[in-house]
Amino acid sequence: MNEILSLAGANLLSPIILSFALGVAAALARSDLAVPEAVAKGMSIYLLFAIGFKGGVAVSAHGIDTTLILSLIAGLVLSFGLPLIAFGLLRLMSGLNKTDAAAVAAHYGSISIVTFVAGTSILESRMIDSEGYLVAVAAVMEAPAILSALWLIARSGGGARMEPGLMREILLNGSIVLLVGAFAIGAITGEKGLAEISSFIVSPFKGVLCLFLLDMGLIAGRGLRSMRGELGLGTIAFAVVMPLLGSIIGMGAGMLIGLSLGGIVLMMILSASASYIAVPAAMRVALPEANPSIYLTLSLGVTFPFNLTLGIPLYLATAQFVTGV
Amino acid sequence: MNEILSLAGANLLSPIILSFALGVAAALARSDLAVPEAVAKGMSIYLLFAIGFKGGVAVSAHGIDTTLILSLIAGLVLSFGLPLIAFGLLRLMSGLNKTDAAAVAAHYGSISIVTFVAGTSILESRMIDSEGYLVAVAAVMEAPAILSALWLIARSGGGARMEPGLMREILLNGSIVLLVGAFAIGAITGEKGLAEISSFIVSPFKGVLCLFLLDMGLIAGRGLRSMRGELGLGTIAFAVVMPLLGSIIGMGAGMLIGLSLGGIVLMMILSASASYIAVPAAMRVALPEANPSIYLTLSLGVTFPFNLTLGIPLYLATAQFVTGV
Amino acid sequence: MNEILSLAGANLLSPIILSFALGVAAALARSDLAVPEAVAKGMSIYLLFAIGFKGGVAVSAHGIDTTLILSLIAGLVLSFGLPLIAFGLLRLMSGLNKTDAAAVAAHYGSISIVTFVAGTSILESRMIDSEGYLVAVAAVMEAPAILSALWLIARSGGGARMEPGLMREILLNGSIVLLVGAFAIGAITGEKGLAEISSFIVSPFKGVLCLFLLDMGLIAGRGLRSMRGELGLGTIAFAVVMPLLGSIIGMGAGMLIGLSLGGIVLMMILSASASYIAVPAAMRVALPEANPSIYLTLSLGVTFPFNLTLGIPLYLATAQFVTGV
Amino acid sequence: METHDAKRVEIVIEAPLESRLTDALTKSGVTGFTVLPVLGGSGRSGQWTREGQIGRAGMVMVICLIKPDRLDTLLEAAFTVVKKHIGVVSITDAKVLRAERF
Amino acid sequence: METHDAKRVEIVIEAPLESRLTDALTKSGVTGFTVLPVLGGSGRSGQWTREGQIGRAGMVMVICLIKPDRLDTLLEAAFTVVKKHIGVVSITDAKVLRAERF
Amino acid sequence: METHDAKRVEIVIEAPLESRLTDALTKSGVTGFTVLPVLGGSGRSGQWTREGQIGRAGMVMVICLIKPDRLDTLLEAAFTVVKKHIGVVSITDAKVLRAERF
Ligand SMILES: Nc1ncnc2c1ncn2[C@@H]1O[C@H](COP(=O)(O)O)[C@@H](O)[C@H]1O
Ligand SMILES: Nc1ncnc2c1ncn2[C@@H]1O[C@H](COP(=O)(O)O)[C@@H](O)[C@H]1O
Ligand SMILES: Nc1ncnc2c1ncn2[C@@H]1O[C@H](COP(=O)(O)O)[C@@H](O)[C@H]1O
Ligand code: NA
Ligand code: NA
Ligand code: NA
Repeated sequence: MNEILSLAGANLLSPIILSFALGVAAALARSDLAVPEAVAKGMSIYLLFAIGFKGGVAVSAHGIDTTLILSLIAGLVLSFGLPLIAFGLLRLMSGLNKTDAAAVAAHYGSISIVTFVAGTSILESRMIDSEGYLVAVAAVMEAPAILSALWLIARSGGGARMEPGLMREILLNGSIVLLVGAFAIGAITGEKGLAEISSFIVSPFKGVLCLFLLDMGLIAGRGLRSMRGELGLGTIAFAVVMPLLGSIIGMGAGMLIGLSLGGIVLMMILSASASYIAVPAAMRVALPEANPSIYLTLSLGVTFPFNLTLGIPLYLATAQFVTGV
Repeated sequence: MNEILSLAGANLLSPIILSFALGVAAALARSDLAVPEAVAKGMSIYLLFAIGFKGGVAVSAHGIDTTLILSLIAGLVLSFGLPLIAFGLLRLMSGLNKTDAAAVAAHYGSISIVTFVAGTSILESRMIDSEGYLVAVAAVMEAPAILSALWLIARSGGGARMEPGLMREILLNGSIVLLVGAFAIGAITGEKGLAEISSFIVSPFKGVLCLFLLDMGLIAGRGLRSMRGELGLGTIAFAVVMPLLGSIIGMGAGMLIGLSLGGIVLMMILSASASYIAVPAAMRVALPEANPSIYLTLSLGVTFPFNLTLGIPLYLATAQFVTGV
Repeated sequence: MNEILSLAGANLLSPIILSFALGVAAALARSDLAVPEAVAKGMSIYLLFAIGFKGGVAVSAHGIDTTLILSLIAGLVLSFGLPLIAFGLLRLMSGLNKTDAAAVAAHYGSISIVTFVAGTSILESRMIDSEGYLVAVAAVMEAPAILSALWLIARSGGGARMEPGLMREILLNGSIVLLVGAFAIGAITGEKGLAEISSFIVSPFKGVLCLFLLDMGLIAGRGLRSMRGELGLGTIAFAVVMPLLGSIIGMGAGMLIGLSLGGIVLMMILSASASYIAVPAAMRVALPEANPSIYLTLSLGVTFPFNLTLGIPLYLATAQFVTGV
Repeated sequence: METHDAKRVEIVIEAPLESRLTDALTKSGVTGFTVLPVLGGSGRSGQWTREGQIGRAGMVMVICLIKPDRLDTLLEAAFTVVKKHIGVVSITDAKVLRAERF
Repeated sequence: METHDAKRVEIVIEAPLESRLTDALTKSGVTGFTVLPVLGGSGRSGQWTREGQIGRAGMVMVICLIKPDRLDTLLEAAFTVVKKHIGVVSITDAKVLRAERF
Repeated sequence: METHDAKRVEIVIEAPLESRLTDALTKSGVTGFTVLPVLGGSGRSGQWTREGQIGRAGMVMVICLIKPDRLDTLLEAAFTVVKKHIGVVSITDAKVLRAERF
């Protein structure tokens, strides 16, 4: 317990988390501090490229094995399955209607790559290794949750529209393509490729992450400010309970597959995190009746900060306790 | 004297100053070279974050003492007081009406963080130490000058509007919040935090400053081109005399407080420099009758280049001469 | 022959080329992956500044000699002359009318600085030295080709408009000014200046180039997709034949002048590459009747990828074979 | 100069819907349109600004100049896309040069 | 399709004033507005372009569709903000779909 | 509030031509204009988007409010620039506050 607290404390006082907190505070105080949209998008391209590339290099070094295949399958199953659990939980805990509940559920089956990146960098600073190919698992988990949510709606007679082109849009959305593409480039060029560009994608990585999280904090803070009091307590509680539940399911999956400690933690983080880029955009097309401010507030305003500050250290401590490493 | 010249020469031929000169030259030659607004804003976020963070780390290493408190108070007094002097000087030297004079005065009480950063990097390249907390003094000096200027107008029966919300906007403007926030993060995470992100905020710093100054040069050059001949000689002379006067007052303050040589020079630079971001925006709201091209030309087109090229080496030489270090 | 293939293979599997390929693939698959315009422009400013600066530093180290002057003259002659050859070739190979042919010809007399940069970085990774001042030759070659094309049109009675101001616009376009300006800064500040900012302009250079080429790939891919089947085979063949021809002429020029192996290869690359920034913009003003999608598709969609993937290794192998180094 | 009657239709719509809207417009026989970026706005679904967005979100403004007799076809096409979504449609009378283009 | 009369008010104003203007509009009963970025312009106070700006400066364009009978209230509200500042206001007659929204 | 008749001219033109157009407008006696960025569009010369551009390419929208009696001079000035180029011109009737400005 003491260790969890000190772990959480160390995490809370890292530049990354403090940058996020600064963003939230600035937004709540209604400062006009803002990161230009183009710069934020540029940073996200950088982060996706770097994390994908490094994952690919790790795979090129360690080779492909059955665990990799199993992990990808586990990712698919989790992304398809978690929305069903989230939907059930929401119908229990919150007063949301079916459409809103399904839309929210889709977000929790999908993932937040920034949470994943933050997790990786916490693992690194504790020198805990993890499987490089989990980046590919992250990519695989982005989209299936959307289909589950649409199926939930269709089943209950709702009007979700699986429009022509939407499927392609979801699968080929920019962040998936960049993550998978950079992963492939890393896997092909290996350590030699990494050496060529490591002073771009490795050394400044954490600093860029700080500025990116500053912007995420600004966005989350602005969202919180405009939503104040509009969501019920049950709904907000869901945004904390679901990641906890997800992380336990993710831990089970990771142990079943035989991942390392670091790998298990990342699997927990993927399961516990919620999307705020790919899924919201898809929902606006496929489920326009769902209220975007509900799912954005939950995913970006509650779950994201929770995972970033308390969740990740908690998942790490739990995994260490359960696996006994 | 010889030494001043060689100091000025070395300064004039540094990549930083030459980049600024390139920008000015390109703008005067009406090249279409331009740095996208978003990129410029991204670079300024980077510079503010880095300079604030490093200042905070320095404080965490050396601890807080009375000099810090005194410096903050000195900053407040200077920012409140310098506009009064500037206003008097303007009424003497220039034919500006009271409104324009007060608006210009506000700029000279406030500060230019880029001039401060350039000063820091010149000190560093000469291995002259300075107090890290002067970054906080810079933040403290941004806003009070605006109040002095509004008071000047109110006293003379003018129609400055201290609108509801304006005070909050001024105090929480993005650059102050980022500077102070990054300072706090640096102070909390200390050397350990710096080690994590130094290859982002320390190593590439000077290079980013070059590109930022290129853009500042473009802006200053464009401003000069469009203002050609519209300002009287007395007004332009003010933009050189005022920084000189300010620097001497700043030197007095720095010596009184007991700052190190580097600290005294930075205090001189803060007093000598004029705002071109926070104050102009506030003036448009509070004093819309004042002509923006007057204060922008003086601050950005005359005082900024003057400080950057001749001012800083001169202040350093003066401080060395007077303190005998 | 074997060596050419292995050289081409190594080139094709470098992170730089793979990033470009990723961009092309994403665009062809109609992914919404996109680099914000401001970020792309920011990266191009960075690349131009870095390559210019490094060239200037090299000159400051090795001094100016007659080869430098001769190279500049050769650049001028090539840029003026190549459009005439390109024009003749187009009239032979393609069914383009005179206006379109002249517009295309202008692009092939001018240069692609990104191809040049890619060539430099391939030479570096093979430890082949080259003359730093070739950056200045690149700058010199940007504009003259435009005049040749306008002369071709004027001669054939066409309505090219050498408008007032256009000449200044062409000569002072942003990329020329930045390249030449950074070159001058590098030459003035020398190794000392480079040391100050090398962790900004040297270390991360290749990584930035990857992301920039990702964007170039996206643009080229989008262009190809929208042009599918609209250009005749002869026209497309021109976009491969012309660089080959250009490279041979460039090799002749380089050997005549007495450049090093690396210098000859860069001269080949300059001659073989086609503009897609300065010249298209000038054509829209001076030759609006010419169809922009023809010249953009050829230059950006065919010649650029050809040079990047097969051209550069081929030029290197040819130069090694002919010079016997 | 000679000018010709036209209608100027202005549609503010969520960015993820942009290509669906322009596809529908093109299918309805529109010969051209212009897309402008939107910084922010306010409506029944609340206030938002560009800076508070990540990913593909946000809105765009699509402007379409058409011959008056095509207005109804266009509005119907646009409405099928806009209907369920956040956004507004307005129409103004305009004149254009070079009528053959529209 | 059924369309309804409306007024389209277009205000070009300095960016630091944006929130003051939209607050005033909202207070005057406006149900929505759209803000567009401005790249540059020219007027009595001279010419300027976006690229020559730093900080929060520059201008924005606020577009507001309203029921015709609300026009005067809106203009008065807007004018108190715009009056002393750089900027222009123009009004055009327009038609809108879904009148209940305005 | 008192409003005055005006014409609102809206010109979509290629970015490299922007300064030529605004110079021509200024010469024709226009007292002001506003330039908006354009994200993309479609016309006889095909479809394009901002993101597919490098360098100075792309389009901008120039908006000009003028006294009605100045319309013809303006259109002629604009047309000499726009004629050979990609782009469209539209005109709407508008009202403005503060007529003395136009
Ligand atoms: N009355 C209006 N005038 C101008 N733009 C509006 C108006 N109402 C809504 N909008 C725009 O349409 C978007 C969505 O509106 P709504 O569907 O009402 O939430 C807003 O964010 C505004 O950009
Ligand atoms: N006649 C006009 N037509 C369109 N926009 C204008 C006009 N006059 C002024 N503007 C815009 O309003 C801004 C400020 O105008 P002013 O207050 O006249 O300096 C200019 O920079 C333009 O963006
Ligand atoms: N009917 C139209 N309505 C609105 N904008 C148009 C229209 N036609 C053309 N445009 C705009 O003008 C640009 C050039 O048109 P064009 O010269 O027809 O290729 C397009 O990319 C659009 O931005
Ligand atoms: Na999840
Ligand atoms: Na000052
Ligand atoms: Na060439």
